[in-house]
Amino acid sequence: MVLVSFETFMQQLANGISIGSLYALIAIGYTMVYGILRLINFAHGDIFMMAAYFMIFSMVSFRLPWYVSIIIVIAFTVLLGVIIEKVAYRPLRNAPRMSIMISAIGVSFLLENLATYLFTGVPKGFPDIAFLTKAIRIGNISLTVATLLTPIITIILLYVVLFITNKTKIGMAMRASSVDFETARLMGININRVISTTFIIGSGLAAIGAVLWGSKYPSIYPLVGVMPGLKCFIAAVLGGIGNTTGAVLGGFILGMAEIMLVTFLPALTGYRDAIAFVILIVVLLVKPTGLLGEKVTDKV
Amino acid sequence: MSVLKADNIVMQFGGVTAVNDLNIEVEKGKIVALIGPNGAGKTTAFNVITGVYQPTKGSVYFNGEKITGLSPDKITNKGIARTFQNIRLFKNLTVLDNILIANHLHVKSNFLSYTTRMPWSRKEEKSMRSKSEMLLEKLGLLSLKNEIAHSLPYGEQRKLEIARALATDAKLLLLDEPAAGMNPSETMQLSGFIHTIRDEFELTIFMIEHHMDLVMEISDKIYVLDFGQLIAQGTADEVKNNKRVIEAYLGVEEDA
Amino acid sequence: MKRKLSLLLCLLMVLASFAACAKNEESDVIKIGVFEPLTGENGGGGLQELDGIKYANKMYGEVLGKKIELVIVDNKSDKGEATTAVTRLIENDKVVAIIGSYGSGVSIAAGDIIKSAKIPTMGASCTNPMVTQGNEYYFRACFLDPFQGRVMANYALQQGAKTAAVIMQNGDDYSVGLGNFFIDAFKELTGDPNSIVDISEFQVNDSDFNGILTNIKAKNPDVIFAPSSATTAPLIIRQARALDIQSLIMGGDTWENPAVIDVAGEYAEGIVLSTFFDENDPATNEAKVFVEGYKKELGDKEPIIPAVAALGYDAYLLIRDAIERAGSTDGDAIKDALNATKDFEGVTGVINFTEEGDADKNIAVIKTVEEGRFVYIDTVEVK
Amino acid sequence: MINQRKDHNIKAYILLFIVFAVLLTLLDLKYIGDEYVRRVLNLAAIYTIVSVSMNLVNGFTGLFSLGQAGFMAIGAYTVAIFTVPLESRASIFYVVPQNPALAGIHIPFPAALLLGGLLAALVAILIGIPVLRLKSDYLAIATLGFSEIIRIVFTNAKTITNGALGIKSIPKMPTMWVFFGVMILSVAFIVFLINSSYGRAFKAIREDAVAAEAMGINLFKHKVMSFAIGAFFAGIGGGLFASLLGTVDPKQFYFTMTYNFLLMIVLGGMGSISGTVIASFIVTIGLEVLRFFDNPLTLFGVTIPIFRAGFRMVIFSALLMILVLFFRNGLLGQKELSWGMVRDWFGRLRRYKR
Repeated sequence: MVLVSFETFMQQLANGISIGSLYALIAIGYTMVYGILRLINFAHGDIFMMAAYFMIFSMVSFRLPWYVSIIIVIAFTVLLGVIIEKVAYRPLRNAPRMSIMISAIGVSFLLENLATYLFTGVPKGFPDIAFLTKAIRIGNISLTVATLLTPIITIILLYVVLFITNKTKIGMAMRASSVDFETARLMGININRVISTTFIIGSGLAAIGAVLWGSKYPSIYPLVGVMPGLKCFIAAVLGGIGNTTGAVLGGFILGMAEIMLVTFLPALTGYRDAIAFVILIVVLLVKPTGLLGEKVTDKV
Repeated sequence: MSVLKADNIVMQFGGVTAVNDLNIEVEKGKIVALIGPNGAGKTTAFNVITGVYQPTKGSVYFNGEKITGLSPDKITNKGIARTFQNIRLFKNLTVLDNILIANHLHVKSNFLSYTTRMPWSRKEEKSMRSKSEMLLEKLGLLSLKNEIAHSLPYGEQRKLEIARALATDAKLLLLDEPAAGMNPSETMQLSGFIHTIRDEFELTIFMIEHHMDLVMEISDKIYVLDFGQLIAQGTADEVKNNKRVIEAYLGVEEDA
Repeated sequence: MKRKLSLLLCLLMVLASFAACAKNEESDVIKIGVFEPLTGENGGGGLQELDGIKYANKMYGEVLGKKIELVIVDNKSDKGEATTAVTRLIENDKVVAIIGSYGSGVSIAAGDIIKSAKIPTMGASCTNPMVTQGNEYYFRACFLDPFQGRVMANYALQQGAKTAAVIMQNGDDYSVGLGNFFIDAFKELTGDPNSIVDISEFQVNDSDFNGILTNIKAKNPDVIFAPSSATTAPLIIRQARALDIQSLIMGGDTWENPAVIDVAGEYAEGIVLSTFFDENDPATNEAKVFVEGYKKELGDKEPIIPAVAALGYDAYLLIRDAIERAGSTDGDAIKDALNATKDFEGVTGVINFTEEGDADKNIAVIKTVEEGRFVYIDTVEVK
Repeated sequence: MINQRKDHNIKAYILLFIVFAVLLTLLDLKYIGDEYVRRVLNLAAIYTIVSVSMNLVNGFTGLFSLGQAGFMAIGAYTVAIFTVPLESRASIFYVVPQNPALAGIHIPFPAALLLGGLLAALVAILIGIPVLRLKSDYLAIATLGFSEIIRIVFTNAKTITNGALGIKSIPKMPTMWVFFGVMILSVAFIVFLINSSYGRAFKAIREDAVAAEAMGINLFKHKVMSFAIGAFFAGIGGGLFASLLGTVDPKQFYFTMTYNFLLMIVLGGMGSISGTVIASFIVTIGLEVLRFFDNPLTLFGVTIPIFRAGFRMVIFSALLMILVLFFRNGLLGQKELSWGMVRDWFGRLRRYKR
């Protein structure tokens, strides 16, 4: 345990919120897919990676301005997400859970290898969106605009997602499907449409997450999605998988825990990734439904 | 002496009380039925007895020994075996394997002596097989021993599930709607079958059933459950004429 | 549908095995194997090194009157793959010598196979001492981590640094090795065991270094030494500068990669790194020719010549030179010829080999970044 | 009649084994094949051990575990730490010296291999006690997490494992029989286990955990047993792997390694030992055969641009997807290879020809 100055602590707090909000943003996508399909979408991190590459191509190769690029990137990423669902998950919907998870792992594997083949392992610089990467100083705390903006965007998007799921018709259908798939189908809900919508929202959020991530950590390579993918899943489980607010909460907690480990126990920085998994396992054992998850009883 | 005794069982899920203050006594060698409309808490009662659920209050005694708090496998080891409302066979395994699995609780050799093919483990396996085949023969299932369980006709699957429960060498058999989905002639055969196994294996049988004809014919004693409450008990005739029972069943009865 | 698909798969397999067998032996070529990570974690560096080797093959395509054919295998930055890949080169392709690999871990894994097959091998940029240690058939064209660590510690001291912080990639042998050599050298040179104020490690695939850097900022070291891959280096640099850390930031040879400047942008200004070679100050005649030619070859692909490409080029030339002097393709003859190498004029300097088979280089080039380009500062000699 | 067929089968098995033994001995004595073939086959034998052990857990007991890489790491490091000759220790641990408690200990390979397996099993029991209560995908992610934790601990325990720098100079095995012998023993062990009462209990848990428990099977005990036995053989596989490569470092055991074994059991059929054995060899050899995709291909003087580094892995992962989507049962599903099946195939082939 190390004592740190107030300044350092405030800076670390800002760092924690910043990384945590990125985790939170991506975790929403995980939690939505899980809520409906009961599937850990292992490919989510790789969809995120592809989004980052789309942004690079759009801005660097086609020299489009960033605001146009973001829209294109979201469109392409959503398309990718929907295609993955149609090709790799839909045919297995009635198969055992293990099959569909293996399919998800397969998609992740394929996307990573495809990216390595197409873009090589050489890291590519993420295009600079000038206003996002500008550094500002508050007292002795230094932040980039992206760092400041990410939590705000995350919270706004959380409200957008909550609005969609709670107030719109398709949102109700989504909630109904997440409670009971079969009944929802019998009630005349178009399950395919619900699932596609889920993937559209999830992938769209992954795309926005990728843009913010890239602005903050502008080194993009084929395996860039692996760690965020795993950690955001952990964040989603921590918050209570299936619960959108929980995912955001989980993201913030995870980001903060990682940074605080580095701050107060610098001797353990080598165990930073292990912390995420330890948190995951503790949560699974102590409160398997996560912080905000609802209790599900098994029927015998 | 009572084989099974349920003492003031209360089972709550969240705020919902599924079973309230249930007292049941099943005497040795008897066939006892638990009836009641759908959702009355019958299967919940079974699940409490077999350890799937831990009751909120109350205890269950088997041969005078308290078994509440034990896990389902421990309870089976004590000598209570059950079947399920919606048949739960090991679907992709053979009929013989299904029976052999129920013998596993008696296995004495450890896994290492099996994998090293020690003589005593081979002997054990051999006797386990012949015992299982004998059981299948008694129940008229021997010719099907190499069939995959889910390929059997429905009635045979029910029978196999009972056979599997018997293979554990249980003294008390809990049957959860054994006649569900059977036609009247199959149901009548089942009644004979239940009697036969009771006598042959010296069993006590406690069953949930909807087929009133069957229940009335074979039960020595009947308990009636409604909304988690015990509303009546007694012999077939006593129950048949009970006013509360008639009320509870009015308009709810669908397949008798 | 299923049956057709399965037939298709079978066909594919058969086709594959035919293609594998179709390569028949030709006696008028000499085969040199190249095993590099072309995919996986180190895919980037491996490709750059391979380009240098290929270019050398293009320039000097013959030896002993025969054509030299490069047989390239991908080791996927993975040790298991590396061992089969190398065995494949030796057994299937019957190569007479091998070049590679980028990344010391895979080179070490291949070392024992090379030793028992007696195939002389030239590492281009693997800097871990264990690569050649106790292996008479493994040589290398570059300097070693201990040397590089000392060079950087020396340079830091020259700049008046009294305290240093070190950031290493947990789980990366290159980074941990070089970092530790720097720590040892720096402590020894300053004579102060407390001169290293912070040692932090980060994880494979980490992107966020703000936590580590904030800690370092609080300790205000004169220099930060962060040996790491070209993937993570620019992130460390950027985040440090964004946190308003003014310390001198230093790295190792992997930093001389256009990706660092590309990604770190203006933040890369002023970083310091050590490397093998400087295109603006060719050490030898060979180097002049190489710089000119390779610049053309690269075209727009890369703004500067990566040092590993130059090393790959040298590694090829060293092997070719040894084959020529040996006058045969026998493994032991080549090995002896390599050992007898005297004042070989390579792109990265004049090369002789030590007893261990390491290039006896006592010179490292120190570079910095100015106006978005790598700029030569100094050549450091360490005894 | 049945007995006669049985005798016939036993004879055929013995014949098959003799052919196999002769081939392996010829390979081993370098009469046929070369170092490359031998190495690939050895690797396939090791992968067979690990994937069969994974199939025991995933395919037969129905526990979706993704922790195999971590258990392999335990076995690999045990062999590495204890079998490296004492005189080369100092030069390996050149950054941080080896823990003095271990520096002087050298144990022979077979003992180290066994110890590695036992340690892996011990860790599996410790992990399994809390984790095996979880269901399907939660279990998967938790075991994956533990596998990563094991790797991270090994990365950081520098005085024991030499951290990121890894350990080299692990003694080589003189003969292929070490790998194949251990493989045969391991597969035989698992086959006997599966066909025993315990194996049936595992299958019962896979089929229906609630019913299995109602039949008196202690779910927890049997799950832990299967998990630990699976880990034991993964540890053994890891130890052989370390010996084959001659070097270990933590990066090798990244969780993605487990996916390779997952592919093998999916290809072979979840719940089929013979399928897994065949699939392990197909995948290991196939990955080598597919290498030509990585090299530029020139057909009739035209260089086909799509053939370059990385293409092999694209093909490989695409094949995996096709398999998962269209051949969900893999080669053999839950069946085992038998003479009857082989006869059937030949029969079908003959009919095709007509």
